[in-house]
Amino acid sequence: MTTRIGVVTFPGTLDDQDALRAARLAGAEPVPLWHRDKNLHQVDAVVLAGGFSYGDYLRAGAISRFSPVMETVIEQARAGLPVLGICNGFQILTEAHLLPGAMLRNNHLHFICRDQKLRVENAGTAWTGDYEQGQEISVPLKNMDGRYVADERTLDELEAEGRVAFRYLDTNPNGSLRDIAGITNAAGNVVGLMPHPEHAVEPLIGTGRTDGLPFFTSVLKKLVNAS
Amino acid sequence: MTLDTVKHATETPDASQPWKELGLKEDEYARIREILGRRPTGAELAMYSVMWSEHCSYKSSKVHLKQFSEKKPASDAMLVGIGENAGVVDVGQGYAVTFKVESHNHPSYIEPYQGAATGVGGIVRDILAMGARPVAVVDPLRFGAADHPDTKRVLPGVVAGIGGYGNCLGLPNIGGEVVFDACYQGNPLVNAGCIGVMKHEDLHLAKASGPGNKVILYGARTGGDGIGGVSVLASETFDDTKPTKRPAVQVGDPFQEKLLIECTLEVFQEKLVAGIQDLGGAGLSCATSELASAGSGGMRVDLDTVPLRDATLSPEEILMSESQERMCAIVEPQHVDRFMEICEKWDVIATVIGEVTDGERLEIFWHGEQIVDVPPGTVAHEGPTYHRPYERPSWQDALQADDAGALPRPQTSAELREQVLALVSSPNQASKSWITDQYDRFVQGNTVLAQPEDAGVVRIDEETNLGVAMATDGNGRYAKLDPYAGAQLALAEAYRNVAATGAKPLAISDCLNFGSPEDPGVMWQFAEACRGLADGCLELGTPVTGGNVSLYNQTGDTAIHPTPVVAVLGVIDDVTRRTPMAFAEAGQLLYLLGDTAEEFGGSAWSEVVHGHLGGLPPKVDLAREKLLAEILISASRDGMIDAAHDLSDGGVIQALTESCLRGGNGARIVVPEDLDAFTFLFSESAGRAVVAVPRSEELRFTDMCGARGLPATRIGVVDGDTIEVQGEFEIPLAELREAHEATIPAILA
Amino acid sequence: MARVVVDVMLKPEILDPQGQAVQRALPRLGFDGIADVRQGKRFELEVEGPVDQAALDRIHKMAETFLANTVIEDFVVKVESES
Amino acid sequence: MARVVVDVMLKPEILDPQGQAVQRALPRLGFDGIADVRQGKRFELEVEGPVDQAALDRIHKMAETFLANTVIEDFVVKVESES
Ligand SMILES: Nc1ncnc2c1ncn2[C@@H]1O[C@H](COP(=O)(O)OP(=O)(O)O)[C@@H](O)[C@H]1O
Ligand SMILES: [Mg+2]
Repeated sequence: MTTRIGVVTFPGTLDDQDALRAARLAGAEPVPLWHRDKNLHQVDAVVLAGGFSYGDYLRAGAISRFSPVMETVIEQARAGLPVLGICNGFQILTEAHLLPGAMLRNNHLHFICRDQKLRVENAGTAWTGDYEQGQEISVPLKNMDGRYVADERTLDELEAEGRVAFRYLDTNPNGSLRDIAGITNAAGNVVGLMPHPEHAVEPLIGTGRTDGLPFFTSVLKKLVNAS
Repeated sequence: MTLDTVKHATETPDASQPWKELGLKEDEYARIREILGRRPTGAELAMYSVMWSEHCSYKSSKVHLKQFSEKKPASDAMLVGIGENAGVVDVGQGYAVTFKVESHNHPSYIEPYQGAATGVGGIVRDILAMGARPVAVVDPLRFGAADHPDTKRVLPGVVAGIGGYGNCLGLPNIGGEVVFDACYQGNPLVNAGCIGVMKHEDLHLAKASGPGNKVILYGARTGGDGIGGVSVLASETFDDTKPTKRPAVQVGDPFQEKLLIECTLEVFQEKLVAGIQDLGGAGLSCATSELASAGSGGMRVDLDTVPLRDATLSPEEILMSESQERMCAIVEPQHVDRFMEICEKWDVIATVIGEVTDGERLEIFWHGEQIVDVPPGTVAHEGPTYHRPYERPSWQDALQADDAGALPRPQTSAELREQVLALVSSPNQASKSWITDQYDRFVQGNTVLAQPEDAGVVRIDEETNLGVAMATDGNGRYAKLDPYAGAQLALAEAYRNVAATGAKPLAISDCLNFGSPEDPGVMWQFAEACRGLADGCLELGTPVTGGNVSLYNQTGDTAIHPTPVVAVLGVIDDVTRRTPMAFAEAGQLLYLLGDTAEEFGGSAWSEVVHGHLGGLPPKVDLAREKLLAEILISASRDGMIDAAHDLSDGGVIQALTESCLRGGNGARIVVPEDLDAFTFLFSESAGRAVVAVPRSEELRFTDMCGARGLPATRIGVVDGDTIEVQGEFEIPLAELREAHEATIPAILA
Repeated sequence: MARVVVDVMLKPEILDPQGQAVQRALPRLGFDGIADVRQGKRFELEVEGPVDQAALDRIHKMAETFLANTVIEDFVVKVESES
Repeated sequence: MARVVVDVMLKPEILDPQGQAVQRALPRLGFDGIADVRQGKRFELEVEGPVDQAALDRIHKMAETFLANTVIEDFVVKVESES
């Protein structure tokens, strides 16, 4: 049986097609999910893709978090369903309190699009198993509200528990506290990050690297091993 | 206030009307009365005035633009030509591409963020209305002097607006231009282009036929935005003393537009629309009259059914409103329910506002009373035509006689080195990444090349790797020296940029930015540029598929440089064969293709070092451009070159700097025997490119150039971490990078 | 130190996509009875020295030329606390 | 119809680059004597029906769960006008 990776489309989601493509290239069956539909259609994992859901008008992710599909995603994520939030998806996960902290406007106040270097700080999550611990990768970053903040206690806790999953290398592109680019929940099934692994899955396209593909193969392996 | 119905207008023939305030001339008003056989109603007057404005009717420009059709080259690629929302070009494998460039100059000066944002929104809807999925945007921009305080107000706002809107739509920005020149101080140019892709069978045209078919307005509610904006903003230079009752500024809602795009593509896919038109300038006046006149002519609209954001709007205002993010579709009755369902799915408001009739008149009603009864063609297409006088300006000869070749040249190697650094760090030649990093170039996952490459390239078919390329160019300095040649140089440069990536140029769109047509000198520039462009397109075999004219770009009596911007579209059969600009591999051989002459008129060097503009622009040789393009395309297809960079403003040294910095490799350069170092490095002769050739391919490549008669001169090798011009100077890449990349952030931070 | 607040709102006739997005979301979240939502900006300024008429005039000027874009926005200046 | 205003500001301990950018620009524009600037959001809600305690409670709830993200923001609800 093939592994089904669902990708949610909210009004204003932009990178859903890319995430579906990445899932397909990794060998999974891509399944489009719709924000009004509570049914997750038996997917084995969910990706909340990037974009500007609801225009990001209130706060990035704030409106989407209350959509019907999120009711099920939140419930199942708590039960162990692998969920990856990329960029806007990460923002939705923090708004939904599946991940701690919040995302704010970049400290330089501009949208920024660049090829970003990261270090994989936790290769033990559902989405990072195919990386080496400490591996340095490069994937596109593109956002307006990418500054990760949380209170000191939360940050210390994240560090202590190894839940900082990715850190920015070379430059911190947005003022994120402790250079945090992505985090995981304690169980390791819910991961969120600002950079876009789904844009780095094909040679020649985008930055021309495939450093993002292991996200998708990781979850595939994890699911196959689990079943 | 009583409603000015058709009946009322007939009964009160002598009522005085504000035709003048609406920008109409006396004879135009008389002509409207003649067409209608009575005085127009207020609503009719509003429609005619806005549709007969310069912006909508092209009244000053159309006598010149018609050369684009008359001199159209034979091309199998054209599916739809000038006249529709955008032209459509066949790119093979059953795909068609539609693309266009438009201006939003004046609004962007008043309110940079929203002006630029709605510029992007408008061009994207144009492309969508052809039945295509928008796949990329480009943004040719021009601002006043880089160090002028107002540039700091205008530029960041414009860039944020283009990014804010385009990024939110999920359209990769793959190219454009940023030019600074004092001539654009009070009049920045904000042009925006969009490319869309469709299958041949999905082509949709803006026409309303089939009596009984429903007219559906969908998208945003109609508000008081930009009322009169079209005629006031586009037909006169603005003076902000004029009181405006309604906001002249439109605010964009990119989220709404994203929904509009997805919703529209879905109704296309289910084949639910018989005709479609976007609402841009002149809003409903334009959409209804154009749809009706392109169809069988008859249409009835109940204007009071239009969903409003502001209940106080009068019928005239509703007709003229330029509220953004709206479309108008013609739908057969049996498809209406499904159409509405899809709109509901995407949270898009849709309303049946009327239907196609079997008559020949556009009839508009307000609460049951008729306020418009016109032959739609007279509104949409029979606007006035002006044969404005034009005359070569008296100063043109003196300008051309002021030869840049006579300017003092660097005397020592040290001076040469200094001037190289001055050039690559000057605002116009410096890296624009502070700007372009604010644009998403990755979204949609099909971007093969994007800025700072010579042309943007996007894949349009994942199976076959078919792709399209686009570059936009324009050099107002060249065009000022000689508008005919300047237009051709813009065309040649964009064409060359596309070919440099390995794509075959197919067709062009343009945005013609000029001063006041009421100035015979400006009109001459315009006429010359059109003639040059039409002749050039004929020779290169690239038809003009459509474009845009922006006039009255001036401050007081001073016009901007004539600025024809050309966008060239190309096709590449296999995007994996694309040629990037970076010198990525040490040891590869550098070849200069083409001939270098002493050409400094309008050059970056003359501007940066001497603040000079005079003489003649580089000589145009389109046969040479064609040959160069063929070589670049063959070499890319057959894997003979690993990098290519076209030469344009800044010449050889600018191109070497960009390619070295992008690849992170230096170059050792030898000045060709027949040239002095200065001319070699700074001349801007057209028809040239630099390529990097792997050693294993050298013979094959030079044989090909030799056989086809293209001069190819070996100028050096990719090597080290400096640019060394032997016998002259050496500059470390780190120093070059600092010079090239620090300028723009320093100005704008 | 006194706090002066400048509230900047889009002019009523200008489209407010942000407010609209919020308003449309409310019923879905179970909040009814809100007929309209407009979203604007609030600036809290900590002012040194006395907030006399001269200071207020300066702040008004600042709001007009900088904090608000009067092409599309209106603003209100309020003294919130003196100390 | 009554107007209820919800002011949402970043918590004091959270960096506010927008406010800082404003503050940094002020001296350049010739405005001195502003020690600090914070930028937040202002929501103007037009409420149908009476703004009684029940309505205010509902709006408070709405602000807490939706208009503000209390991880990073504080908010204040104010009745501005009744009619
Ligand atoms: N406003 C802009 N938007 C997007 N890309 C831009 C913009 N301005 C410049 N670029 C990109 O930067 C690169 C260099 O620009 P330019 O020097 O004008 O190129 P060329 O001289 O080859 O036409 C090109 O890839 C161009 O598309
Ligand atoms: Mg180029």
